[in-house]
Amino acid sequence: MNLLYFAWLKEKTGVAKEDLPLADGVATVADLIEQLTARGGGFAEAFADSSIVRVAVNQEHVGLDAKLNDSDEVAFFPPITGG
Amino acid sequence: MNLLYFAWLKEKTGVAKEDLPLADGVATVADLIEQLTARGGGFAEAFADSSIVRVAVNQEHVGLDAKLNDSDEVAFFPPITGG
Amino acid sequence: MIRVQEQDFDVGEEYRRFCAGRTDVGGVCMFVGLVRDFAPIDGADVSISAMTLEHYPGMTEKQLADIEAEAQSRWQLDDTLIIHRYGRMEPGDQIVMVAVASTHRDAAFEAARFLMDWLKTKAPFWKKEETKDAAQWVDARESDDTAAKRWEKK
Amino acid sequence: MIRVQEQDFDVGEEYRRFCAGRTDVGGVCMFVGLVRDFAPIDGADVSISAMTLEHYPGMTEKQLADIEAEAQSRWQLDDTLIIHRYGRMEPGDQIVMVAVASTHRDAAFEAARFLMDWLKTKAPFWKKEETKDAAQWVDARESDDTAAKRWEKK
Repeated sequence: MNLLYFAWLKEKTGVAKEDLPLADGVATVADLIEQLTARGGGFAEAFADSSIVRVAVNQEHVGLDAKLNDSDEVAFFPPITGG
Repeated sequence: MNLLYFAWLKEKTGVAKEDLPLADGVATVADLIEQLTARGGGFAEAFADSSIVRVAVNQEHVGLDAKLNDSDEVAFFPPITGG
Repeated sequence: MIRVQEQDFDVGEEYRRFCAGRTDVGGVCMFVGLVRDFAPIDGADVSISAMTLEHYPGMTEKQLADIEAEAQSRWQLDDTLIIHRYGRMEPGDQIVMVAVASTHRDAAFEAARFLMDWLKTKAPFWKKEETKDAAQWVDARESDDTAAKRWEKK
Repeated sequence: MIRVQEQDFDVGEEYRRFCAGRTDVGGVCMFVGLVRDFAPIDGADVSISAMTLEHYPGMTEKQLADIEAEAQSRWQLDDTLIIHRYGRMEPGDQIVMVAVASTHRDAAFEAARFLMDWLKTKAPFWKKEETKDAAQWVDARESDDTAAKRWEKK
């Protein structure tokens, strides 16, 4: 998968972009967030309150229960504050 | 009074503007319309259907029961179709 | 600010002047009304070659100023602008422009719509449309009355 | 038409091109969002010196195109335009412009408001505001969520 981080999720994780193969046992966005949180440090901090984390898979807004494929582009970002 | 006619009321009466002293027995806009209708011809035609005639006294929209003074500016026009 | 004039106006220039030097405005909502090359006449769309707007000088300015004041009393606005033309115009020509600046976009949108709805039923303008064959005064549209009624205070 | 760009845009020029050669449009509703020199931070208005809009290239264009298509499916529109900037901007700068042309003014007003409400909650932009002392990410506003909910289909 291609993972992307924006705004304060990018600042907290210190990562804008990374390649991560879909791991065994990671079926949904929620599973992936659990896996990333387990890294600790900035990742644990970024995902500490998942109620303020938004997710897009292949550039569409999705919920935490969305299913993942190894070819997906998965983006993490705060609630939108544009315009 | 200073009477003004606009749009098709001007065309039917053939008058854009006239001075008319307030006559005895003319207390309201409805009385004035009756007086003007009695002239016959284009005036009778212009006021034949008072439901499509709008009136302003001193540049404010009023109803047929509005009271008149000899110093008033009274305008007759169709429903507004601007903008 | 209100303006009633025969000559055309430049929307970009009006917008530029409207915002000039301001850094407190969150949003500007504008509406520009244009002459269409068709109009419903007796139920069918008919091709229009031109139209003429007659108005009541004096009362027009008074009514537009009243409408502007009413909008400013109903919403928190930074500034408002109404420009309305009269005279003969052709398809594609600009007839009217309203602009509203506000801290909040909801107020800007609502006040601009209110200005248009009210001026359509209160500002003394009458439209005469020219078709290939004839010129005729336009009947008032029920939809304009309905639109204006939206803003009646309960 | 949608455009996502770093550079500023000229509202007058955009409007001119948007209407050029058209004689079938009854009205154009436009909204321009601007950078304000103040913002509510922790409940009090704080002076803002600049802000930076980060975005998600690719997804932004996709979401804006979807929002535009949704507006065109909900109302009878002649044309629509969305321009959204990203990058660093100062008070008074233009951030976003939407324009909607329609035969009917109600459709133009509603669709323009819909475009703004939806892009505020669906187009992936994040605002970082700079005050005298610090820069901080802006929290999402509940009022924007409420505004977007207006357009949910029953």
